[in-house]
This record gives sequence, structure tokens and C-alpha cells, in this order.
Amino acid sequence: MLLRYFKKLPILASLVALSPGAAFAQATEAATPNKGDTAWMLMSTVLVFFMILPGIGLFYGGMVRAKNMLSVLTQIMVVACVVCLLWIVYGYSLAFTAGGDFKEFIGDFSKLFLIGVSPASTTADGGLPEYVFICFQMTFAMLTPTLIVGSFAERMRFPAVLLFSILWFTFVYIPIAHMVWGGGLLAEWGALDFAGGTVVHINAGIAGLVGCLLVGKRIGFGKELIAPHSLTMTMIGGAMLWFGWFGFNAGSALKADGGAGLAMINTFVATAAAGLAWLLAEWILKGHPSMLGLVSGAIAGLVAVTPAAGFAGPMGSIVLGLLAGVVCFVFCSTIKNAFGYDDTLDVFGIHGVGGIIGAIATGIVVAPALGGTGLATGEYVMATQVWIQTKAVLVSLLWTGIGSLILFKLVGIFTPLRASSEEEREGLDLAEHGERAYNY
Amino acid sequence: MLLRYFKKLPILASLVALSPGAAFAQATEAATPNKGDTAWMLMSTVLVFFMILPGIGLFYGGMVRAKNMLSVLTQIMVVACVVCLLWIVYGYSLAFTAGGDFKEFIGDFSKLFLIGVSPASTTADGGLPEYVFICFQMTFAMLTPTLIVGSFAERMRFPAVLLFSILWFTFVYIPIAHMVWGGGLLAEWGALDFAGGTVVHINAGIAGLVGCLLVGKRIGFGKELIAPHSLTMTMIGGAMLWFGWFGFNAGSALKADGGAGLAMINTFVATAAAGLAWLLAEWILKGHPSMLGLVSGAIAGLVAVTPAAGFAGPMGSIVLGLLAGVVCFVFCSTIKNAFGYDDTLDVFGIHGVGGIIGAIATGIVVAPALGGTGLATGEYVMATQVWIQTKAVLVSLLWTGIGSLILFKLVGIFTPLRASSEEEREGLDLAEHGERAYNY
Amino acid sequence: MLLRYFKKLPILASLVALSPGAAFAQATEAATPNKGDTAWMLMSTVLVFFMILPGIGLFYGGMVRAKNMLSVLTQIMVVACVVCLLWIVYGYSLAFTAGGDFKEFIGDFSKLFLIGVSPASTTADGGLPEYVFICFQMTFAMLTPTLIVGSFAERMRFPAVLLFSILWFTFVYIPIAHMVWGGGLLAEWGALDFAGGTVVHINAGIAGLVGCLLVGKRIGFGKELIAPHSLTMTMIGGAMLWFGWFGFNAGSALKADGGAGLAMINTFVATAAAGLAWLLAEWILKGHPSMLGLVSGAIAGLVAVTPAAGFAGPMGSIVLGLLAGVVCFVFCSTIKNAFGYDDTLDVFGIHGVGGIIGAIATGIVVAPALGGTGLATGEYVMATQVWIQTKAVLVSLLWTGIGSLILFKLVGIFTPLRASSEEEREGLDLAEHGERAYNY
Amino acid sequence: MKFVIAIIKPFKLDEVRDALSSLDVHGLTVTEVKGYGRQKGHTEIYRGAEYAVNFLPKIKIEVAVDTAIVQQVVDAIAAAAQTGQIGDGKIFVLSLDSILRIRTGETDGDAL
Amino acid sequence: MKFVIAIIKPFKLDEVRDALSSLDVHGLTVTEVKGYGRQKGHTEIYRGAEYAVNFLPKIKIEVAVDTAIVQQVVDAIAAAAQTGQIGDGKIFVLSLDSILRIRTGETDGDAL
Amino acid sequence: MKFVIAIIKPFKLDEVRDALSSLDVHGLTVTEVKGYGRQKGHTEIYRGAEYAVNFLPKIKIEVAVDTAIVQQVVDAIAAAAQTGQIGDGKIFVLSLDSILRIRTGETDGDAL
Ligand SMILES: Nc1ncnc2c1ncn2[C@@H]1O[C@H](COP(=O)(O)OP(=O)(O)O)[C@@H](O)[C@H]1O
Ligand SMILES: Nc1ncnc2c1ncn2[C@@H]1O[C@H](COP(=O)(O)OP(=O)(O)O)[C@@H](O)[C@H]1O
Ligand SMILES: Nc1ncnc2c1ncn2[C@@H]1O[C@H](COP(=O)(O)OP(=O)(O)O)[C@@H](O)[C@H]1O
Repeated sequence: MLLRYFKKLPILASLVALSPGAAFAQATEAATPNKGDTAWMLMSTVLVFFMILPGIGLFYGGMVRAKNMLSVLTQIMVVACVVCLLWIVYGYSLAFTAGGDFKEFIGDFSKLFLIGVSPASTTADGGLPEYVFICFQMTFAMLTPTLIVGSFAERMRFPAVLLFSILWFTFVYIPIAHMVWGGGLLAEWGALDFAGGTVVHINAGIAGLVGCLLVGKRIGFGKELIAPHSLTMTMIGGAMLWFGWFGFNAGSALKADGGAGLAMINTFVATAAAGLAWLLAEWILKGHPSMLGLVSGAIAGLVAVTPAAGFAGPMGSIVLGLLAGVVCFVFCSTIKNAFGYDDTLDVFGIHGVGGIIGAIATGIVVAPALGGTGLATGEYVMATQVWIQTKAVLVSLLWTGIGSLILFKLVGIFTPLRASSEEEREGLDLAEHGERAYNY
Repeated sequence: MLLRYFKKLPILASLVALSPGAAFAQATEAATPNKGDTAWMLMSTVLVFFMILPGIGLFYGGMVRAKNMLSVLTQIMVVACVVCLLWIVYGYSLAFTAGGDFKEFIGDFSKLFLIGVSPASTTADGGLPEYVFICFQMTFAMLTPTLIVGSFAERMRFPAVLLFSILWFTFVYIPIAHMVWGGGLLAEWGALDFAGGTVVHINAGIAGLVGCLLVGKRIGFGKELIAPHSLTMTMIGGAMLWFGWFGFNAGSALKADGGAGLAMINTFVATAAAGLAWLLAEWILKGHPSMLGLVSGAIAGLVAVTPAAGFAGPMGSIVLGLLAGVVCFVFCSTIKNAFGYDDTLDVFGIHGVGGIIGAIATGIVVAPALGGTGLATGEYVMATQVWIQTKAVLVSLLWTGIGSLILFKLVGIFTPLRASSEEEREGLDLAEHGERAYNY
Repeated sequence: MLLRYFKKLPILASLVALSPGAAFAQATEAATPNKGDTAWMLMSTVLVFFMILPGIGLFYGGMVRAKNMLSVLTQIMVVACVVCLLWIVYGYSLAFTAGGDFKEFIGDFSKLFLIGVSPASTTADGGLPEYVFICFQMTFAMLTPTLIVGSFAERMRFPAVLLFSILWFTFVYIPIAHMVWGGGLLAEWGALDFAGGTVVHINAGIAGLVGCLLVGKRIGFGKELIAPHSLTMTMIGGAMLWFGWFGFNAGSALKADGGAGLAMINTFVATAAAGLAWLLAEWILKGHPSMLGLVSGAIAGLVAVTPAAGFAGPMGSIVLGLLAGVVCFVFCSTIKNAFGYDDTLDVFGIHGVGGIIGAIATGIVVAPALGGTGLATGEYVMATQVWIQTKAVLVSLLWTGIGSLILFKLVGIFTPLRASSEEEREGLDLAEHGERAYNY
Repeated sequence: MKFVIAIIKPFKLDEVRDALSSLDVHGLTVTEVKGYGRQKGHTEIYRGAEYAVNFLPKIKIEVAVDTAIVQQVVDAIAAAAQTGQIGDGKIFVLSLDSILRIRTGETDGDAL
Repeated sequence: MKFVIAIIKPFKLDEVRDALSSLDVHGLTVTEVKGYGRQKGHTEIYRGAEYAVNFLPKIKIEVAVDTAIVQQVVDAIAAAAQTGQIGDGKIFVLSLDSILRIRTGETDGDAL
Repeated sequence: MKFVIAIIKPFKLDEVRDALSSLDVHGLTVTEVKGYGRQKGHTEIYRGAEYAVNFLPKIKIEVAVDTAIVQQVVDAIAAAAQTGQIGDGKIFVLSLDSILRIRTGETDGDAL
């Protein structure tokens, strides 16, 4: 589990379920960070950054039509840049400080503008230079809202995306991050979320679902051929996501040790299993083993193993991956069609569904009997843990679902959410950004 | 040299030629892995992963016609995923345990499913968390069979590729890996192979040659213009291979020290020299300095320096690179044409030929008189060492050549190796995977 | 600041302004490099390599027309390879040894061919294995001349680019590197340049300006639509540059500590701020927020924060980024047009202008009152420091400007600089390299 | 026999094809073209450079038909392709000397 | 003079060109097109969405020839392009009023 | 009415369009094609394989005009497209039965 930062909460912290390898050290402020750990976290930060750009940019961008490629890329990069700045202005402070009256839900303003942080500052347990920890967390904050844009891609207006993302980061992401990692509600409950399955993936998946329902279907959806303009790009992006996810998951150990090694091997095998599962299911049920299916399955596996990466054993991760691959395939290829909504890039079908599977299953695969690590403190009882996990999922479902709904409505008051049908036909690249992606 | 894992073989191990920097430590189980080493190995693992995807995927994919792009990418990713799972099921155990009656050729079943491995386990000398070592080795195992698919690309059927890869991994890769790194035959002889020139490149090169001979030429080969569909992708992939190869070679030091630094500098200069050598040879002999030649030469240089990376000095590596660049150019542009076989992406011409040059030349450039590191134990005699290297090459030539031939024939019994001419004309993307790579 | 290598200059070195976190240790030869630091520097080296290929290759290549794509990629890769070899032949020695009579400007020949360097050698202070330091520095040397090719892209002949780059590396890059990092003139003055704003960016920017003025405008410039052939590639390349730049800047701490963390966070926020600044300025002034503008701004921000990365505080870096984004936008979109020269990819407008802003502003944002780190030795006085910074900029302006002019003229004596108009129309890919980038 | 060439807006292709099918015309050939005409283009900006782009993406449909139904075909295409906005395109009709179906060697009316 | 338009299968282009060369026809213009006709397309599946794609890649050859040899040309193209399977394509012949070679100003027969 | 088809060198497009504009011809359709003719191609080498590429990129312009100005149009195109070097291209003129403007239903001369 992510040994997040509890400066003033040593007692609370010790109640939280920890990764077995992670000695919490009761805030020995004096300790100097180990440079091996620091090197790994610097690198992990860079890897998570790579997930955003080019990672998710290409994975998503390859699936839209050429005329909307730049629109997707611009939205992702702008959102990431804005959140980057907001993170040091107030995000880090609100997510990772102790908080006041509402400390179950939100931190406080004591580190606005990173006041008081210097190169010599460390995390509470002295494990890492604080700047490094801030950077690592920042990449998670930057990534999450970019995931959402996939659901309403090819039709939502750029100003609306920008405004929504700022609000959503502030009122949805930060509180959830605080609840899970900042010593808030879900941490108190003992919910396990090693690398952010709830904070990042369920969160983004639900917001995406709400968004695409509100914005409506693309013109021609279900009638015209709306084929991905470059599955090559999607593969590149997907591979880069996997690559960067090693930093996301194994980096969440916050140490360069055997625990990081466990998270890494799980990030290998769950992903491989899920990719193969989707491919095989598709081969059997639809007649063709597709590359898009293979990559989609791999991403579903990555999503599902995220909360479990440091808790499950490798065999448990394989089972989790197989499950996520098959369920997400069925969801995206059948259930979604039955409902008939247009989630352009299956943000909900992969991040939402995969995230929920992972969050709940983490309560199972952590079982020592199944090769998992067990809990750091307290005795493991499967039913109890699964219930805690489920409750945590429900809280974030509600918070994000309701929050996103309100914020979309709010944004819609200030600026139209959706491009005109003429702009949509011409493509958002020309209509909104005045550029074309390709001139061969 | 790769300080591979000899849990129960301390005496044997000390006979094996080691990298001078690598203190073998006679299995001091108690030692805690240094976190700097661990950080570097986590990262190296991730870098080698990147060589597979997007690396080799784009390097290869860019050279085929657009209609077969997804076929290449899917084959590479599926093979990597399958081997990933097999590695933890039986691959690691069979390659890296001591073995029984046939211990010169294969390990044993004591670590099936990674039984007994935990985050606290380390390699025999305590140098690394065992999970990290397993992951690092896994990426080598995943990479090798993906290299082969380049030789019969654009015509071999997906099910045949899949089946062949599983068998080949099991009956060719694992034994060779055990022989070289697991304390088997070639290790006993004292053959030098720092990062896997024999295990990875010669191995894949020979298998590819056998494969393309058996499958036959592509329709239109030698008649129609069969131009690479995107040399841009080939360049991206080639650059990513170089990038990842720093993890492959410098990671094979298994430590973050000056020995890794030596492997890194050699991986820079041999590659640069080989790229320039191919480009210049082509410029002089064919009239144009081509980008494809430059990149191809660089890959040839990477292949050739792989076994020598931790043994040669930088100047020796430059000479090795120049040699590999020129010889592989002549091979791919002239000798191959004389034979008239259709190795689509020159798997043999680059990995096979470059690998053999590197393996034998390693016996020369290791010479202290040439700036090399010399042997860790025992006195260096050039003729002796070159003979040992040559014998090791011959063993793997035979093992892989015969093994691959048998396995291809075997696969052909269960499923046709080659696509119908109609499917080949339409392109494997649509015919086998039901998708098109590009829709501009 | 880069704790560069002053083996025989302990006294001089202590006069140089150092990064506060960097204890110089008066050349305690005996110290063993920390493996965490080494791991981070190995990784940083690899990251900077990635900036060259695919990084700058795609960033630049995407902006040219498809018919010149391979020409740009080949030029970049060949130049990088050649410099790679020259670096170990004489580059490192001349840049990083103490030097003789002209030691203010150039080192000496004592390390030609890396004589005397072994895996056990370390930097003077024992901080890093010398091979690792050589590799890290090598990537900077490889990168810098590749930046220049963007200015005369699409028309300069390959042989001329090759010859010019060799000369320029020798007579411009090496002396400037020595002056700034090797204990030469600018180091003596106490000029601050954390990661190479002057050596890399101003240097390349000026050379590019001279080059494009001498070579003249492209056919059709200002008349025909000369649109980027793939902004997708430009985005990928830009994102990879940012990714690699974390190694460039945070690696320049030469340590895995809080100082590297500071450089990393600055590399995040300045870039994000500059990207947004350009986008917003363009949105307001030209009516469209373009992706190309966003990415261009981000690169301008990276350039500007390079010299300041380890000295500024995060808020100072944001201001610096905003400034660089707006100024470079105005320069590239208005001032350049007013002058009417054809700097194909705005090497001067971004690297030159952004570099100068960064170099001078570093003297300001280092101020402790503005959240900066202050000077390592001596008292900080803003006017003094800004004046030192300005002087350093002027020296490199003159050295590079005059040097580049002479070298271009010299090259022109041996081989024409510019392709024939027929070759230019056909595209340099076919005309010079005998290949086409794309065959869809 | 007549050779009908229609230049239409790209997103109208499916509707036009359906309209032709309902006339029992089941063969046609489609080309991506750029059209220049009254319809205003757009401006593209790349860094400092602004370009007015006047060539707009269009679809060219070529369909050979019996003279008997050429008017119906033209009307059907026009009806399906019309949006009423500038740039809807043109339909050109040319005379055709002969048609051959390569597969069978059938000619003229039989070849359709 | 006649203007011959042939729609053929892409992989037959080289053979057709050779056939024309042997008739001393050394000029032609080629366009990549999509054809819709009797030949069945294929199905593409992207995640949940299945599409029947009926537009198939074809090559359009345009060649202007003297009226005297038009029949030979048509026959040669047909012979070279035939596979006997659905989708082999069509050959259309139109009448040509005039030809001009831009370089020299030569017209009609001389311009070929 | 006439249907003029011109095959030209790609970089001449802008000049040809300007020449047509000055004749008050404000509509045309452009296609990217490959031309085969007297103009020599180039050789491409990819590793061991050498290919002589004889299909060169050309631009096809199609423009329908009133018969009255067809000669002027042809001359204008020829003048603008000429470089005097092999490969400048051809201009073909065909007769046109009818023209329809989809947007308005106007026909023939009115549709131009
Ligand atoms: N004289 C012409 N010859 C050939 N094509 C033409 C001609 N005039 C117009 N076109 C084609 O028809 C398209 C639509 O014409 P335009 O003038 O923009 O609108 P409209 O058809 O509504 O008058 C153009 O983009 C062009 O492709
Ligand atoms: N009436 C038509 N007008 C124009 N092109 C046609 C027509 N009918 C067929 N074609 C072209 O000929 C191609 C082959 O036709 P198809 O009906 O599939 O097979 P076949 O020629 O064997 O009957 C089509 O893909 C289309 O490009
Ligand atoms: N008989 C023809 N029919 C159709 N197009 C032709 C014919 N001959 C030439 N072309 C087109 O004209 C272009 C120029 O012809 P070419 O013979 O190379 O030069 P030139 O026009 O100067 O004689 C060719 O590339 C081709 O596209």
C-alpha cells in the first residue's frame, strides 16, 4: 500500500493497513532518505508522467477519427498542465495535510504554495525527500482527470473540458485522495488500495460515464463506420501505459525493495493474463482475435491489479487479470451496447468496471491462503475485508457520481458542453484548434 | 557478466567466468540487497520491457506493409504475454534452479509457480530481491521469441505463431538460458556472454532463419515493390530498442556501479559505430546513405555488443561495432539476395549474424591488452577463449536449428503455418484480426 | 548546478557557485560512489538519450513535410552517433580536464580515448563512477548539435550537415562546455547554469539562426501551405522531450536527493506554465488554442527552466515559465515574421530566446527572497548576479555566433550547403536518402 | 449509357449509396478529392504561419448507368446529397461509348 | 481518341501496365479508389462495434488512346486484370475531344 | 459544356488555380494521382531490395466549363503548368451532357 504522508497522524496511521514490507517508522523525522529509494521514486514519478503523455494521449487518440486527434491530445495535455499548477498551489495541501473539522474528507491549507517545503524536507517517516513525494503524487493527480476525457471525446467543447477538469480535480479528486491516502475516511476504515484503484480509476470511470450520458451520442453513432484512425497509435499508447504503470504500481511501494518487486511482478502477470483473456474471449465469441482487444484487455488488467499490486501473490494476480479481461470484454462488447450509451473510449467499461473488480477482489487476493501478503496490522478475515472494500467503492461511486453530475451541470451554465453538429462533422481539430493532425 | 542465480551451486559458480566487478559472495544469504542496486534493476527491467513494446513492435511493424501492421503487433504482444505467464509457472524454475540428472541442460521443478518466493527472498548472494531478479529475467524470456516473428512476418498464421512460440520457449529458450546463465553446460565451459548474445540473439536469429525457409517467400517477393509502410515507426522502434538496451546491457551488471557504467558506455559507442558503418558502406556501395541502413546498423551493433558489454573497453567496442555494421550490411544486401530466401525483417541477417560476430569477438575484446577487463578467474589466453566462445556458438546453433525445425514441423501437423494467398493479399490484419491499422 | 568534474582544480572549484545541496567534498578520492546516486545517474543518462531519439527526432520531424521526414531523422541520428564517438576520442578530455595555457577556454589531451578510465574510476569527489559521468555528459554533447538541424531543415544537404556538426561540436560546443562546466571562464565568473541553458540551448539557438540565414528560405516559404505533416509525431516527440528532460535537469543534481526533487518539481511546473501561457496567448490573440502552441510553449518552458532548475523555488519557476511561454510565442508568431527569415522549426525562437530568458532570469529566481536557494558560496546580490548571467550570455552569443558563421562558410567551400531546387521539390528523403518515409 | 460523376460532401456518402441502391444501382466507385469553389475554406495556423485553406475534402462518386435511368439517378443523388448549404457539390453527366465487365467479358448494359 | 477508365484489383496493376506497354501505350494515370459492387466486403470489429465494410480498395487506371487501338487496349487490360472472381472490375470507354501535351503544346495523336 | 481533365506536376497547382481564377473559373476538383509516362522515376532501396519506382505523384484537376471558353481554359492551364521538362502532363477535353448544382437544382451553364 502507498505509504502516504501522515505528518501529524502517527497513531491513526498505525491503524491503517500497510504493505507488509513497509515499516512505518513512527515519523522519525531525523532519518535521511535512502538514496536508492529516492532514485526509484524519482524514476517512478517520471514513469507515471509518461503514462499521461504520450501514454494515454496515444492510447485514446489512436481510437478517435483523425479529425479529432489533436482535440484529444490538447485536452489531455492542457488538463495535465493545469492540474500540475493547481497541485502545488492547493492540491497537495488539501489532499495530504491533516485537516481540521472535516479531516475525514479534506486536509487543510497549511501547505498552500508548498510553503515550508525545502530540498531538505522529508516525508513524515523520513523515507523520501518531500519534493519527490509531492512530484510522485502530482503525477497521479495529473493523470486522473485526463482519463475522463475519453468518454466524451469527439464532441465535448474544449472550454467545457477545461473548466470541468479544474472543478472536478478540486471537488472530487482531492477529497477522495484525502479519504484514501491522506488519512481520511476510507483509510480509517482500513480499505486497501495499494496504488490508487479507487482514487484514480473508479473515480475517472464514473465521471466519464456521467459525462457521456449528459453530452449525448456522437453524430452517426451506431450508423456510420466510426473506426479508430490509427490502432498503431493505440498500441503504442497502450504499451507506454503498461511501461509507465510499473512506476505507478511498483513506485507506490515508495521503496526500492522486494515489496516493489512484488508489485512489479503482479503488474506484469495480471496485465498479460487480462490481455490474453480478452483476446481469447473475443476469438471464441466474435471469431477474430483483435489487437485492439488484446490491448484493451491489458489495460483492464492494469486497472484491476492497481489496488492489489502490493498485496496479492503472482498467482492471485493472474486470476484477477483473467477475470478483469473477460468481464470488461463482455461489458464493452455486449452490456454497453444493450444500454446504448456512447462512451467513446470505454472509460467506464475499462476504468470503472475494471477498477471496481480490482477494488473488491483486493479484499480476496490479499488472503495469505491465496498467496497474498495478508494485512499489516490486525487479523485478516475475508468477509470483513471484502465488505470494507465494497463500502469504499460505494462511497466513491456516490461521491464521484453525484459530484460529477453537479459539476457538469454547473459548467453547462457557463459554456455549452457540446460542439455544434457542423463543428463535430468538420472535426474538433479544425473547428476548435485551427489545425489538422496530418498532412501526408 | 550476468551474475545469474546459482542457489545451490556455489562451487560451480566460482568456476564460471565472472565480470570483474561482480563479487560473487558465496551465497551469503543474510545480506540485504542494496537499494541502489535494486532501484537500478527495477528500472532496467522496465527498460527491457520497453524493448518489446513498443520497441520491437514498431521497429518490425514499420517495415511491413500497412495491411500487416496489426498482425505483427498482435503476434509480438501475444507471445510476450504468454511467455510472461509461462515464466512464473515453470520457466523460471526450469531455467534458474540447479537441476537434477540433466543439470547441464535444464533446471528442476522446485520453484514451479514461484513457490517459496516472497518479498523477502533474495538471490543467492543477497544482491537483489528475488522478485526483482525474476522480473528482469522474465523480460529477456519475453523478448526473445518476439524477435523471431520478424522472419516470417506477412504470411505466417497467427495460431501457428502462437503455438510455435510456446513450444520454442519451452524446448529451446529455457534449456539455452539454463546452459548459459543457470549453471549449465556453457557456463561450465567458461563461455562469456555478458547480457545474452547467445541466449537471445543467436537463438532467435537461427530460429527465424529456419522459420522463413520453411514458410517460403511472400507473394510478389522480388517482383513487386514491397516497401516499408512507415520508416518513421521503424526509427521510433529502433530508438526505443537502443533506449531499452541500456537496461538490457547495463542492467546485466545486476548492480549500479562502474561496471554498469562500462556496459553503458559500450552500449553507446558500439551502436553508434555500427550505425555509421552501415550507413557509410551503403553510401559508398549503393549511392545513398539511408535512414533504414543507419538504424539497421545500430541494431546490429547493439546485438554484437551484447555479449561483450561488460568485458570490452570502449575502443574495443567501437571496433566491434564497426565490424558488425559492415558485415551485417553486406550480409543483408548481398549474401541474402544470393541465397534468395525471404527473411522478411532480416532476423537472421542482424540478430543471427550480429550475434555470432559478437559472441566470438567477445573472446577477443575481453583481452586486457585491448582495453578489456580480462577474466574474473583464471588467466586469459585469446585462442582458448575464442575457441570456447566458438564452441558455445556451435552448441546453440545446433540446439536451436534442430529444435526449431522439429517444432515448426510439429506445429504444421496441427495447424497450417501459412495463410492462404487470398488472405496474404488482403493482408493479415483484416483476414486474421478483423481490423485495419489505419483509417485516415 | 552540475557538479562537474574538476580533478585537479579543488581550489578553483570551490570558487564556483554550487547548488546548495551539493557538497563538493574537496576531492576525497577514496569515497565510493553511492549506489542510489549511481542508479539515478544511469537512469538520467538514458533519459537524456531518449530526448535525442526518438524525442527531438519526432518533435522536429512531425513539423516538416512528409517528403523530408527521413532527412530530419537521419541527420539527427547521424550527428548524435558521430558526436558519441568523438566524445570518447577527444571530446570528454578537452571539455573536462584542467587544460594548459588556455585553460579558461579548453581542457587538455590527458584523457584522449578515455585513457586511464576504468570501472573503478570515480569523479574527483568520489560521487559517481567516472564512466557514468562520462556517459551523462556525452548525452548532452550528442543532443546539442542535433537541435541545430531544425533551423535549416528541408533544404540543407546531408553531407554539409554532417561536416558542419563535426566542426561545430569541436570548435564551439567543447569550448563552451569547458568554460561553463569544466572550470573555465564562465565558471570562474560564477555564472549559474544548473543544467546547461547556455551550453546547450543558447548555443544551439544561435547556431541555428546563423545557419538558416546563410542557407536561405525554403522554396515556397510564405506562399505555399507548408503544414506540419504529423502534429501527432510532434506531440509524441514533445512529450518525450519533457520526459527525458527530467533526466536532463534533475539528473544535473548528480545525486538522488531533495535537490534532484527540487529540480524535478521545477521541471514540471515551469513547463506546464509555459505551455499554458503560449496556448492562452494564442487563444486570445489568434482565436484558437492550438496543440502545436501548447507543445511549443512547453518546450520553451523546459528551455527556460534548464539553467534555473536547481536554484529556483517552484513559484519562481512558474513565473519563469509563464514569461518564457508568452515571449517565445510573440517572438515566433510576430517578430520572426517581421524579420522574414526562415528558421524552419524555430530553433532560435525557442531554444535561443527561451535560453536567454532562462539564463538571465536564473540570476533573479535564485534569490532566497523569491523562494530560490541562494548562492552556495558568497552573498547573493541580484544586480551582480544578473550582470554575471548577462555577461555569460554575451560571451556565448559571440563565441557561437562568430564560430558558427566561420564554420558554415568553411563547410561551403568543400560541399554545397543547399540542395538543388529540384531535390528540394522532390523532397530530401528520395533525393538524398533514396527512401520514402510512408507507403500507406 | 451514361457516366455520372458526382462531387458531394463526404458525410453524405452513405445516404447517396442507399438512394442509388433503391434504384437498383448496385455498383459505384468512390474517390477522395479536394474541392475548390464558392464554399469558404478555413484558416490554419502553425506557429507564426497562417494559411487560408480553400481546398475542402469532398467525395467523388462515379457511376455508369443505362441512359434510361440517368435522370432518376441524378435526381436521387441530388436529393440525397443536398443540405441546402454552399458546397453541396455538382453532378456531371458524360456519354459512355462502352462498358466491359472484366470478369465475364459482358459488355454495355449486361456489364452493369 | 478515346478515354479508357478501368477499375481493377490493386494487385493487378503491374500486370496491366506491362500489357499496355506491349501495345506501345506508355502513358497512364492511376488513382486509388474504393469500389462498391457485387463483391462482398468484410466485417470489422472495434470493441463493441461491428461494421460491415462494403467499399473495397480498387485501382482506377485512366488512359487516353487513339481510336484505332482502343479495342486492343480494352482487351489487353481485361486479359491482364482478370482473375475470374467477383470484383475484377469494369472498363469504361468515353470519347475524347482533344488532348494536349503541356510541355510541348503538341495536340491529339501527337500528344500521346 | 466541356469537362477538362488536366494532369499536372503537384507544385504547379496553386499557379494553375490562379490562372483559372483570372478567367473567372472558380470551381474545380483536385485528386492526387500517380502518373506513368516518359518521365523517369527513381530507385528506392530498402536493405537488400532495390525497386525502380515509375509511378510519380501528379495532381489531376477536373473542371467543367462552358464550351465557349474551353480553349482559353486549356491554354491557361497549359501556360501555368508548363516547366518545359518531361512530365509536365496532359490536358484532356471531354464533352459534357449536363451539369447540376446539388444545392439549388440549377443546371448546365447556371450550375457553374
Ligand atoms: N466547374 C467545376 N468543375 C469541377 N468541379 C467543380 C466545379 N465547380 C465546383 N466544383 C466542385 O463542386 C464543389 C462544390 O462547389 P461550390 O462552388 O463550393 O458549392 P456549390 O456546389 O454549392 O455551388 C467544389 O468543392 C468542387 O469540388
Ligand atoms: N455501375 C458502376 N459504375 C461505376 N463503377 C462500378 C459500377 N459497377 C461496378 N463498379 C466498380 O467495379 C468494381 C467491381 O464491381 P463488382 O460488382 O464488385 O464486381 P464485378 O465487376 O466482378 O461484377 C466495383 O468495386 C466498383 O468499383
Ligand atoms: N495516354 C495517357 N493517358 C492518361 N494519362 C497519361 C497518358 N500519358 C501520360 N499521361 C499522364 O501524364 C503524365 C506526364 O506524362 P509523361 O509522358 O511523363 O510526360 P510528358 O507529358 O511531358 O510527355 C504521366 O505521368 C501520366 O499521369
